[in-house]
Amino acid sequence: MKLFNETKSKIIGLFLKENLKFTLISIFIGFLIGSITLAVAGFNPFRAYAIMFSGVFGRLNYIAWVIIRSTPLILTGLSIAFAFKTGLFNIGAEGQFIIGALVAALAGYFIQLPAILHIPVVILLAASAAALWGGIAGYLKAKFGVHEVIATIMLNWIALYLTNFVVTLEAVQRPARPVSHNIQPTASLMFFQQWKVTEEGRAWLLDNFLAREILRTPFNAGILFAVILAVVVWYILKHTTLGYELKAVGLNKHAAEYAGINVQKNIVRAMLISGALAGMAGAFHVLGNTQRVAILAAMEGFGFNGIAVALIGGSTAIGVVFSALLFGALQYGGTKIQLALGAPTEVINIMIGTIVFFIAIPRLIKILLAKFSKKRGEDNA
Amino acid sequence: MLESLAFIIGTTLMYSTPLIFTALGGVISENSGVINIGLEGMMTMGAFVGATVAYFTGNPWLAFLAAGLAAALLALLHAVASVTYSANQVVSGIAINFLGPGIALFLSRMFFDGATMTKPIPLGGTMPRPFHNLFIWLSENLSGTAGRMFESNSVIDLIFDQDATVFIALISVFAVWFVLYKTKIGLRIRAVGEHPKSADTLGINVTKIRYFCVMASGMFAGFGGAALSIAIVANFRQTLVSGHGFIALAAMIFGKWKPQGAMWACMLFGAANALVVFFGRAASPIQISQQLLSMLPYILTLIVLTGIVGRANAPKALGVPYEKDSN
Amino acid sequence: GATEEEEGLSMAMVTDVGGVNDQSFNQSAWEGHQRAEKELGFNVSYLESNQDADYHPNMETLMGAGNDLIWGIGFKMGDTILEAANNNPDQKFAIIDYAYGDDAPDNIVGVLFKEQEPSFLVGYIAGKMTETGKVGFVGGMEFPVIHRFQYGFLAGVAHADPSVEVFVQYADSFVDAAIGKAITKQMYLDGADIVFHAAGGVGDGVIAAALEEDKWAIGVDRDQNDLAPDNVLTSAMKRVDNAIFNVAEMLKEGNFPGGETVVIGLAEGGVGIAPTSDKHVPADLLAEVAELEKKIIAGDIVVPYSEETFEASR
Amino acid sequence: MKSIDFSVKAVEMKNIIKKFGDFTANDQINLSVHRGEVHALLGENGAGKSTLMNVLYGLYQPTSGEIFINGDKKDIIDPNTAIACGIGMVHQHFMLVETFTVAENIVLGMEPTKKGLLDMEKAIEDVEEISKKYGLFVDPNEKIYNISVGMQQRVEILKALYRGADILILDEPTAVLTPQEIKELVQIMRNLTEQGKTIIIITHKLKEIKEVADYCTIIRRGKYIGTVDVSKTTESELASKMVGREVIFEVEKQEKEKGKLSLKIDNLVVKNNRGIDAVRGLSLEVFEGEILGLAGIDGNGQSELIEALTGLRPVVSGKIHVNSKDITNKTPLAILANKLSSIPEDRQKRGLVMEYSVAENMVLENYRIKPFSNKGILNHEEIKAFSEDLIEKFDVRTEGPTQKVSALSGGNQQKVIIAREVTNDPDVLVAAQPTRGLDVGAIEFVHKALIEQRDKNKAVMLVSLELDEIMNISDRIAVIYEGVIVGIMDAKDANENKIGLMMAGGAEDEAI
Ligand SMILES: Nc1ncnc2c1ncn2[C@@H]1O[C@H](COP(=O)(O)OP(=O)(O)OP(=O)(O)O)[C@@H](O)[C@H]1O
Ligand SMILES: Nc1ncnc2c1ncn2[C@@H]1O[C@H](COP(=O)(O)OP(=O)(O)OP(=O)(O)O)[C@@H](O)[C@H]1O
Ligand SMILES: [Mg+2]
Ligand SMILES: [Mg+2]
Repeated sequence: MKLFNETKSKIIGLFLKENLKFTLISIFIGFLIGSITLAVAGFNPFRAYAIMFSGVFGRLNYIAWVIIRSTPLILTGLSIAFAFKTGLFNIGAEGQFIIGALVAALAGYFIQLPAILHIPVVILLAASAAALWGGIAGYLKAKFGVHEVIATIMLNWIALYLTNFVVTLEAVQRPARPVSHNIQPTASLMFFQQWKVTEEGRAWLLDNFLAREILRTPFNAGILFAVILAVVVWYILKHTTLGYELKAVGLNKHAAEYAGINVQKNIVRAMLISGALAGMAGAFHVLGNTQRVAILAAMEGFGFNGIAVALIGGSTAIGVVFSALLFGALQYGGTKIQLALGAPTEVINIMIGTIVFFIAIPRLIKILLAKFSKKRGEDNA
Repeated sequence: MLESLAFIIGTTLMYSTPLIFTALGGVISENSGVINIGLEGMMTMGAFVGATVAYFTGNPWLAFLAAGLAAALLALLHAVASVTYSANQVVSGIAINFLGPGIALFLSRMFFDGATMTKPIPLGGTMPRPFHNLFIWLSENLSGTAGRMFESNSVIDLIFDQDATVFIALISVFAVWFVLYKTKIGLRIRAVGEHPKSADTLGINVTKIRYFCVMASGMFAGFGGAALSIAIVANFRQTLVSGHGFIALAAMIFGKWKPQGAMWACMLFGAANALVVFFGRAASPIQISQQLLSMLPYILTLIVLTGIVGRANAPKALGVPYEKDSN
Repeated sequence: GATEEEEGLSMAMVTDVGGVNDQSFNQSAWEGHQRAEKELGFNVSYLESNQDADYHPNMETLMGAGNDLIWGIGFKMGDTILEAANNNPDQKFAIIDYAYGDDAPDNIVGVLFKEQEPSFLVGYIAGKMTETGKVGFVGGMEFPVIHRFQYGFLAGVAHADPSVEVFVQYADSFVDAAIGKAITKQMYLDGADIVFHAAGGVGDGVIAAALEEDKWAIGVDRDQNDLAPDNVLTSAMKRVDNAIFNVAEMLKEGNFPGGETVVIGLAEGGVGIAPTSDKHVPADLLAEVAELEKKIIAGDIVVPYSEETFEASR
Repeated sequence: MKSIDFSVKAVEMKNIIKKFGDFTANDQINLSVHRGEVHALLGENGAGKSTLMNVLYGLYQPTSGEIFINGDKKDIIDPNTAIACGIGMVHQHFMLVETFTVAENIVLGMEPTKKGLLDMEKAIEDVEEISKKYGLFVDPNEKIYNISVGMQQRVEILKALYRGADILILDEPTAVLTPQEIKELVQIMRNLTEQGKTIIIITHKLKEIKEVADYCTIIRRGKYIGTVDVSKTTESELASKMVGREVIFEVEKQEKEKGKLSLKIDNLVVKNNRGIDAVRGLSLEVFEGEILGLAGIDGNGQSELIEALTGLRPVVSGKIHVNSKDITNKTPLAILANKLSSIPEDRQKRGLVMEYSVAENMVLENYRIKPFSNKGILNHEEIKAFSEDLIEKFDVRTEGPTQKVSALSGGNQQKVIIAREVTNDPDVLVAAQPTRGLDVGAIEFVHKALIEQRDKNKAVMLVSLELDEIMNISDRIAVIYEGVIVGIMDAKDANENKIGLMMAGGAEDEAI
């Protein structure tokens, strides 16, 4: 109950915060620039946004899709935000995601256990492997002073090629397909995955419109885990000695060292946790959605998009959840304007870039606001 | 044997050239105290504009310059944010990485009937190879061994018959080194990166220098992109840059923020890739899985990094916005 | 537009991550749609995918838009389409480069190409035209589709001249053009004078190398002669447009081959060598190729498409 | 030998107002300085001295007011204009590029060039020439990070002179200098005025004002108080003008017997960052109930010694015992647990997490233990109550425990650290430069706190560059020179000359 009250007041506090105001204004400017871009390219921006809006909220299954899409972004966003809080720039969430997904696919396929055990075991294994992957960068930084930005960039590519190597192993690859075997149903997080394709399930769904709408998507339990993990991250940073130490190291490692905090250990710990979060993003993506991993021709961007998510979310746990949903909605809604208007989806990237850009410069927004309010004041006079 | 080595060297040069340009961009910006994580986005912009201008004009030099200019314009955004409005430079750089490809692909669709790739650059529109004809002439006109030295696929030919961009990149390394360490402006740039307030009290315009450096950084990243799209290949496509900008960023840090250091780091990476190609061929004495081999450049970089003792010396004021009216 | 209200059939496609104007098979697929629009009166549309995770929602979006037939362009969409087909028994689907075998639901059609057949033909040309007795093959990543190109090519070369050596190397990438260029240069250095690629963006590097070294390259998927008119000898083409048009036609005629796998080879006119081949390939050789084509169509020659079938054929 | 030219006002600032937002840092300040004069500017921390000088140097634009240089009205819009007016400034915080050489720093912004290229040879020649001319000897090729603070200051002065400055502003030039260096600086200032230069010096040290300045302008809370002829005033008069009340200089301190041995340092060897021995076989003992003052010129191994004591730097050889427990090469945490606490030299770097709240900083060393946390979960209520208590006890001026420390003034930041360390109830308290940059009031507070510890029978080791401070509050004084203790004496037997000589490496009985 106490926790609940604190959470509530925290959320209220958040909305009163200046930062949130700047974020909202940045988002507004993002849409503004997006509409200018669309108009220049000869598309009606109002129509485009209307289509995007109904493309996101118009049907239950659209909303389900946005949530499915946002789930991994919440976690990679959390991973990066967590690292930011501890003074590290984890460009490697992408690689940790890949490793988490790979291990989840392997453990989901090879291990035979009842669902109640299988799911936690798979998640744990995936999170641990990705934690180690992130931990390598942490260790290299702590021990050898290797910049985590370089180490994680390298580890991203190594993860990609490692996945491609493992997926092509005979035991792993589905015959003649560039993908791994599907995970066992016991490891799946998709809701009613088996049942919804049975005769009975189909029949039931035919009569239940709402359930049908949602269940025609790979709607899964990942979002629940993601939100729970967001709360856990918030709790760690706010209420535990671990979070206190990690933040102290991030904010001033010299003072932390002086106060008896082991800086090296905490750098490694931070990267382990950050890696675990990104790894779980990969795991939920596999367990909830794809059910397998594929040979990767290029990075898929879950980690890189997570950077933007973390930044838009102000590197706070709650902020990340909302910004991941925004991000997911923009990406999903963006495809709709292509279908309806033939407008290029790149406009979404331009919008996201603009939002992040303005989030970087609250000062300009402040100046703009001051001008705006002054002008209004003059008008009133 | 010697030819194999020459091939590896030649391939190293080819592969590392776009990286060298881009890493040099990083060196310039970061020596003035502005983190530039947006190199990837700037490079993409350069690659697209280079290919587009080359396609429409058939003039590689114009294309090369236009690529630098376009990326410098993109960098201007980064400069406005991080110099004038004291932005968090990492955040602003990330924004550039969304904006660069976003704008490039958007424009590509406008110019090329909705395609996210340009049409192939017509013959003569790509970067010339300055020694190509000379070597042919020499091999035809010199007799005996002397002539053979310049034959196609001779050691000299394999190493030196490269796109003009390769030589421009190497010259640029020297030029950037020279400017940074031998000229007045270079001294000032480094002073601004180390201690902007000190520079300011001596009447040096910190803002101007940082603007200059960030835009020069964009220009070089644009050159890097063009070195891919109008020299190594002859078109731009969505996936052309995919990650090169980040590798260049890593190389710049790896090279301890020095132009020559960045160059060596890029070459190390290029050489690792050349080795991958070399050992990946059927005739190779060692047979390793291609996927495992592909990891080599990245693993090698990590190993070399751990072997380098001591921390890299970033400019002291790197990432710290300079604000005049504060202590 | 006015056509929206017309009582025509609708057909739409989901591209893979290359985008609709990739000058490759996504584009070809879209051209097939456009032809269906023009000649058969279909309403057509497409959705592009930016990452693998887009396939499924894109599919849903097209279903929501009320299309009669939805195409997935590329084998990567195989599972997505199967799932969608199972969940929506009334919706018709088709997919390029993927087969479901016997237990495919009957609202789904898989379209496979015999890439090995045009590869065989260009391999034959390469085997005949090489002056050094060495040719090369650059693959993107080790996918079954790419294997079909590879082994068809190997067989073609061997058919022309068993003594010709073929260098095979994979780039382990579909994007890194610089690697493609380096591999190709290496092959030329090792004595090859003709290099065939099936490597997406990596192929840009292959053709750039041919241009620079003034050697031959062989294009893939579409006629790539425009990329280097004097150096692209021929191309192994895959007429995705024809395949799509054919299936659309069947749909219109009410013979939608649901539950089946349509395999398109030379016989069906879905693959072949590039029309510009006559620019560089001597006419008599082209005549031989035409003969071979006939034999393949007749089943006299069965082109191998994998390591096992290739070994068996030797 | 005074060379003041009363006919020319080198600097005249009239009614200067400088506002930062709503805050008025300078409120109608007047300053007038004759040519050839040494003019002191006196005021408490935050009085607005640096601000006024930054206005004069063109770094800040005044909100209103006028500036005349040599009688002409000038609009000093930036440092370039100031330089053109012949003004040079040595800033309170040195403005040197550490990785550059002395010569590079001096010529920066006015570099000699040859054919457009940097002409470093010429630069070195120029530097040698002016350094000879003004008797300010430096090695032009040495990197800044390799030279002493005193040297760095010479570089700063040379920077101004190189630009042809006739009016030199020195902002707290002696705060970081040793007595010897201060003497040299005074000599340098005399040389400069003899050559017709005008000097404005900011300092908190009344003795120095008496020694070098001709006139002194006093500022209090941004307001102009007055200008006095230094030769006609006393130190205590200056002090009371500055703070607006009487100031007691002597610290009250009862005689006290020292107790048993508490901190024992034995033959300690510690390397510095460059791998060179900085502490070279140092032995020292500190007893319960005493303050041991460690005097010494900056850079003689004090920092390395403190870092070794607190576990931040490895000990190469030798032993450290606290209450006969060996703490050599233990982790900082273990050392804290063994009841050695310290007030760090650099409060913002080591002492505080600036982005943390006052409360969070108060428990920086104790957050792991009950009642502040339990099984890894923080108890925010306890932390808050604890820090409210300390805020009150130590009179920390803050809005409350949740305010960020970065918003506190320097003196109050220092109080947070002292409150925390003292509350640790250590047996040994190492205080490094605890009053650096603080004003008189804050210094008084810190000194009282240290003496209170001593009276509670704790062992206190005070490391300071301020000789006055050491002599004022220590019971015993040790002098460190090049990493070893070169002399120990009772405070009663100490005098400034004796210690000063030892600090400079001269033996006790030899006079040079
Ligand atoms: N040159 C750079 N390019 C891109 N990002 C950078 C660069 N330098 C630093 N960063 C990022 O900014 C953050 C701060 O870097 P910084 O170098 O201050 O940390 P650090 O390496 O812990 O410091 P130190 O060198 O004192 O150990 C890091 O998280 C890093 O990832
Ligand atoms: N850039 C600034 N923005 C806002 N306030 C400032 C700024 N610079 C100085 N101040 C405030 O103006 C007041 C005067 O500062 P100043 O640095 O001039 O003091 P000072 O007399 O030099 O003190 P000290 O002896 O500590 O150096 C202080 O309260 C300070 O906090
Ligand atoms: Mg001050
Ligand atoms: Mg001051």
